[in-house]
Amino acid sequence: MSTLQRDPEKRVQILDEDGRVRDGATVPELEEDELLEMYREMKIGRHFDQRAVSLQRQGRMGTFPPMSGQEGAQVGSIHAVADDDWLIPSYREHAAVYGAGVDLAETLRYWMGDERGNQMDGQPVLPSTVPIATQIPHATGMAWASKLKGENRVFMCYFGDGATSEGDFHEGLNFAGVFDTPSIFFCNNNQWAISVPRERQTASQTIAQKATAYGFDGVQVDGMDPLAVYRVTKAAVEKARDPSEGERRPTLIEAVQYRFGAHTTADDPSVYRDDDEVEQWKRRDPIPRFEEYLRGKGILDDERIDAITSEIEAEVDDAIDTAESTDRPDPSAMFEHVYSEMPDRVAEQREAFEQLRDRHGDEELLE
Amino acid sequence: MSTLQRDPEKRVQILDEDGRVRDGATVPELEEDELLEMYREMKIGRHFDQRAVSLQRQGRMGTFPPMSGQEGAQVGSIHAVADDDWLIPSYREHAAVYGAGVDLAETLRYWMGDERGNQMDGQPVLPSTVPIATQIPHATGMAWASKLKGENRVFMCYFGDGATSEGDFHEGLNFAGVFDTPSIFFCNNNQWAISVPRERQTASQTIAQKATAYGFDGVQVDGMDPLAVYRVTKAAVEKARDPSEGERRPTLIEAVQYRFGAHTTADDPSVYRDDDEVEQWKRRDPIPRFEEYLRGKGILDDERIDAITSEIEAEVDDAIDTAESTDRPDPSAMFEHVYSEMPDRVAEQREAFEQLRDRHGDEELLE
Amino acid sequence: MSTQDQQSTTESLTLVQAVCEGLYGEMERDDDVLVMGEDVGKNGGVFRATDGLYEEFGGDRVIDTPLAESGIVGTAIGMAAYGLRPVTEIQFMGFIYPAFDQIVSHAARLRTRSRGRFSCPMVVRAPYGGGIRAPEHHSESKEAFFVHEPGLKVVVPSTPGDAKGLLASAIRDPDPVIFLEPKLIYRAFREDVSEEPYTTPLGEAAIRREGSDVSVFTWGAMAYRTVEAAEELAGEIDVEVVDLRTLSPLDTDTIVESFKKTGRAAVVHEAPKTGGLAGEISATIQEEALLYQEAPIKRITGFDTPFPLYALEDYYLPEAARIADGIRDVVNF
Amino acid sequence: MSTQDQQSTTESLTLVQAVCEGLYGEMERDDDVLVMGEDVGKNGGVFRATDGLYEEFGGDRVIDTPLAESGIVGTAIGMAAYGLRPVTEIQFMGFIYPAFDQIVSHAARLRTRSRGRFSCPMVVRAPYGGGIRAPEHHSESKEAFFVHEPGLKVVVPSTPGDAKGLLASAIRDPDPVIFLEPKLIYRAFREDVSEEPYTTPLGEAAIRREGSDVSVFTWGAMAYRTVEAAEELAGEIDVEVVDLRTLSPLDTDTIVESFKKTGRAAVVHEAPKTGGLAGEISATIQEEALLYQEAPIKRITGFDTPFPLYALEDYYLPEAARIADGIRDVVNF
Ligand SMILES: Cc1ncc(C[n+]2csc(CCOP(=O)(O)OP(=O)(O)O)c2C)c(N)n1
Ligand SMILES: Cc1ncc(C[n+]2csc(CCOP(=O)(O)OP(=O)(O)O)c2C)c(N)n1
Ligand SMILES: [Mg+2]
Ligand SMILES: [Mg+2]
Repeated sequence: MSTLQRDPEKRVQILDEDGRVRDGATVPELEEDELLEMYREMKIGRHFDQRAVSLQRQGRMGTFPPMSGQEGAQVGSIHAVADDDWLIPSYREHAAVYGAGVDLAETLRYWMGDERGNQMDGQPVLPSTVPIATQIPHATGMAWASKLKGENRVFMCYFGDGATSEGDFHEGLNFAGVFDTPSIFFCNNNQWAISVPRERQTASQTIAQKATAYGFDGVQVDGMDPLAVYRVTKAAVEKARDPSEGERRPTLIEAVQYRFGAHTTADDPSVYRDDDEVEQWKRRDPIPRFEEYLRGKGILDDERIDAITSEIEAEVDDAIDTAESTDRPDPSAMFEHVYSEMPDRVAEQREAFEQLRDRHGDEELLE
Repeated sequence: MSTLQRDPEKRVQILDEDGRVRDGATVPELEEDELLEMYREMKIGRHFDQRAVSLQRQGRMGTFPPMSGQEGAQVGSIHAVADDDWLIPSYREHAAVYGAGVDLAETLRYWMGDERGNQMDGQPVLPSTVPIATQIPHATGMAWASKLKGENRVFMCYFGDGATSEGDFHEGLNFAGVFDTPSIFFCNNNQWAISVPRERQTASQTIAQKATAYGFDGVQVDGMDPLAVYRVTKAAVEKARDPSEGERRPTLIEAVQYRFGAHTTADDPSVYRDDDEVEQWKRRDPIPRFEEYLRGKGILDDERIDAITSEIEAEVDDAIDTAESTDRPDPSAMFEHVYSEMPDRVAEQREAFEQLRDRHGDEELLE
Repeated sequence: MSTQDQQSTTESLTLVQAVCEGLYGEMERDDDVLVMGEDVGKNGGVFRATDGLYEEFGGDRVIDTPLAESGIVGTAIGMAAYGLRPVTEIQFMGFIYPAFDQIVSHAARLRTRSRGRFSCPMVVRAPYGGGIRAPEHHSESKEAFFVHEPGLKVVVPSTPGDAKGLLASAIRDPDPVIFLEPKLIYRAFREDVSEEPYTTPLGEAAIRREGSDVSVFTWGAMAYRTVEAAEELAGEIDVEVVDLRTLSPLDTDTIVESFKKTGRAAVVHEAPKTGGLAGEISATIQEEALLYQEAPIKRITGFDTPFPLYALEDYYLPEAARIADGIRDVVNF
Repeated sequence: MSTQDQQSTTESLTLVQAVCEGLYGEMERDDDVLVMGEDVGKNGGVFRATDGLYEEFGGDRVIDTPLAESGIVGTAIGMAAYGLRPVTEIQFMGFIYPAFDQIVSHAARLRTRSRGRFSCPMVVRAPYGGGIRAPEHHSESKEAFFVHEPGLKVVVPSTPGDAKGLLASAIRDPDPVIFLEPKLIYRAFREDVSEEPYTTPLGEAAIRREGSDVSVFTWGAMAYRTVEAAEELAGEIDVEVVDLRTLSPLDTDTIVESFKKTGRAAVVHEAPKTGGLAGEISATIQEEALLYQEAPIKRITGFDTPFPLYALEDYYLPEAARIADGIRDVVNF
């Protein structure tokens, strides 16, 4: 398990900035198809992101958190888990959630203010969590429940660098250490928590080293290198499923990366960070790096890229059409799913609400 | 600063179990008077503890948390700080708080259910905190405020091993690391959080190593050796006051020790731990060890011990008399100090309450 | 009053023993039920509410956790989402606040957020209320916080029989339930309780004493005191005492019906007056039955001050005399 | 309405600008005042409520903290105990819960616990309420939680002038103040506000519109909507609109006086009905002025459901039509 037992301060890297394999790096063994699928998912993540931002700009969607720059970490990690392993995302893992099988149209519906997009029926994905770090104990609890049930599943929890400052990060990881749950705590360290840079978030040199406090492994990986992310995550998955003697199941992975865009569409990053910094990180853009790597391996060429590009554009177009053509939720849906059975008072409120709508009509009501 | 930079897993020890200086250990330089005062404070801590427990048994006091076994850590650490450094205790640091200048009678009054015992006017001590770990951010904030004011004080915060699992431990220490506050986080690891043993509290091998997550030093010390505790704390105090280049002010100290008695007078430890374990730890009892050391140095003999014993017995007797002879708080005191000025509604409630008391008399009212 | 089978053998239990029996019965019935919290395992709980469970069901189902309330409730939410039925213990209600975010932001909302795909069949048990000479923060009764959060149910038993039956209902309930146990009466009296598991329905108040002059709505330890005060007033005033038992959802029907009969009401609770549930109940009554109202509804409550250290706590809690005087005020208006 | 000096020069400000001006003025006046929270420094706050303060006062007084609400409030309590006057920002009220324990167990109690030796002159600011198409947890209005905790003050401004003056009072107040800013009207309109620092006293309601038929009590963004509804009803019903401004302590005198004049009342708030402050106000009125009451007091509030995602939020918030209909119900009873 050498991948994980290395010094947390020594970042795992495979590809260099130009997509060449670094000297001495061990490339994970992946089928061509899977490599191409990873490429496609990264591309669709980037394209989806751009379209979503412009939907927001056009007033067709509410606030949206873009993820450009972070595709490598999301796609690399999601490919390392099995189909029935679980994902516990925050709010920025659009590509990972897609990789787990969730339709882009669902993600759009959610960001269009419709809870139904958060349901993801049938997929091993918990709804997005907005309050920072609060999903971490849930992930530990799910993993623990699964272990108690005698299953052999792995639970991957995503969160940001800022999240590591919250008490719930601490408590969730500490429980995982004590109860030895099959957990992967995957930190998307994108250098910023809105306007607060990583160095002001904690005085710890790396986030990976925080695992020391919980008695399990922590590892830092180049989060803009999907191969490195894949390798590290795969090792963590295997260990979670079947640790060797004296070894602990959980792992903290710090994937070092960068958010190219704004924190959300409501944010203006030029207020707090320099373009220079952005430009420097863009040189490590996971997509061209991975593209070069695949070209070098001879499994990707211009033609193939064009085909993929048209395919994903069509898929995103479709998703937008689907999301926008779905009926808006029925206003009375508010009153449903508060409890398994609607209490009398809620039913009375729904009744009064329906009468109000009848009396005024929706247009007058909301004017 | 070698005392603090050593591997957190290597416990600092000076005296062996028989009170002899270990080979190669550096004994801190302390005046005879101070050594004797430390001895006296440890003795009074132990004696106070026993008397307090019996007061509770006799129904003269409510629930009380005894601290026998932990005198070495409390007295060793409090002697390392200056008179105007601050103490932010939990609820078990009776000896440390006494060492900081608070009358035992005050501590008794507090445990007799009278807030006035918690006031400690004039002493650099924050009132006891009962909700576990919640005082840790306060300590960080006070230290930070002091630093902002340009003072050069140190803020010593005490808490238990169980407290390290709470989110507030994490957040408080993380803030201290980021804002580089003159803080000492002093963990009285007494092996138990009520019935939960240290190993079930966290999978981390030591508590000291948790400092790694916050980018500052952590050190483990024999908490039943007041000299070792003194030395380690002194080094932390000096560093907090005046760190050298690149060094950080805060320190996490893990003082390894044992609570000989029950968690509180409401607790029965025989349900969850073996007498054997207790007996083993009693061999490291800080009082006889320190006594032997002082005898060996020729500054303590039977006569002196007898004199100290009578003196402290008288002092504790006095404190109990004082506490018990103080008037019980005026019932209407409840309504005071809720706000700086009493709001109308509170004043009305006080008025109604006074009328109720007048109408019925206290005896009938409380029957 | 409860659906316990009158035929089955009974045992005489205190309220805290009935809680323990309730846990035992549900754990036997359903392997998915587990108990977790600080000191609930080997120690059997600081009030012995989980006594013997660890020995019976082992450390995988009776779990001593690290000292971290958000961690306890947060991991339990994950377990509940994954199909288990965790019963968490918060050692004292005053220590529930570190878990407040997990309770209100997640337990209460998981069902809504996922449009019913996930639910959170979890119980958060906590000893609650004052009167046992405990240190600071050990005597709170802030049920109103939880009642104001849609998606939660809130239950307070006041008898051993109810404690067992309501706890069983809470555990079997598909939604998160905050289950507050009045520790002042944990051991104050015994009651014959059926040995078999049974449920007492949530959402139904119990009329503890019928009366025609005034309705007094209360719960928890105050239900007991209120009945005492009512008995003392008997002859002078005929008091109806309604023990609400479930505070969310409130049994508005029973409240309003009782009030329509008497036209006068008081509410008794330990929590501070301002923002306490007495306000909610009073407001509901005047909404639903103003035309029946013959006197202001009296709120007989704790004061708008922090709960004092124990030297004064008996003055803080509504005493039988304060309750009786309050009831007299309502009747003599 | 506020004590701002009518002589001094004024500037036309939105509510959020007035908050920023208020902070600026107090920081200039008193070196002990500092601002801390997530993104309040370089970024000037996600709503720009601290815009320019970092440049003006530097990083020691305008502090970007790590992402940890309990840490923010907990360290601020320590600072306040040590003589500073921290103004913390919680980015949205829905994220205040991780700090709930520090607020209720410590900020609210430090004075009591130390019998007045220590105090906690701290302000916790938070943008609050719905209506801006924000994600989950960004639209809460749970002021009732804080009103139920003795030792806290709770303030909600609804105009730029009040925002500046009430914030100044909150900062100068020796006790902890929860200061909730209705973000729906952060930029909805402008008002001329004195450039000089001034205070608007806490604990005093403002009558926004005099009327004789019915009193409507409200605050925050709903104050604005209620005045709109009242204007629409003018001619039909003469509505008095009372903006409570301070929710703890409540200005019971003004509430009761207005009610005695009209004999009818409604309360409008965004929070869920059950356990919301409308209940407290309704209960208080019937306690103090039952004999004046001519109709049930109507609670026009958010529903007893979690705040929905934004597609439905406009249906959740009391609309002008719902408010007007509710007022009609009261008058036509
Ligand atoms: C408990 C809580 N506090 C504050 C916020 C507001 N907020 C949303 S995202 C964010 C920054 C998160 O940073 P990080 O964890 O690094 O994740 P990133 O957004 O960079 O992916 C903040 C402060 C929140 N959502 N939840
Ligand atoms: C937030 C909180 N949760 C639970 C408790 C109940 N409680 C009191 S002391 C204690 C154990 C504390 O253990 P530790 O931190 O090791 O300190 P020790 O008592 O051993 O000195 C617990 C669980 C509390 N006081 N506060
Ligand atoms: Mg980030
Ligand atoms: Mg301990």
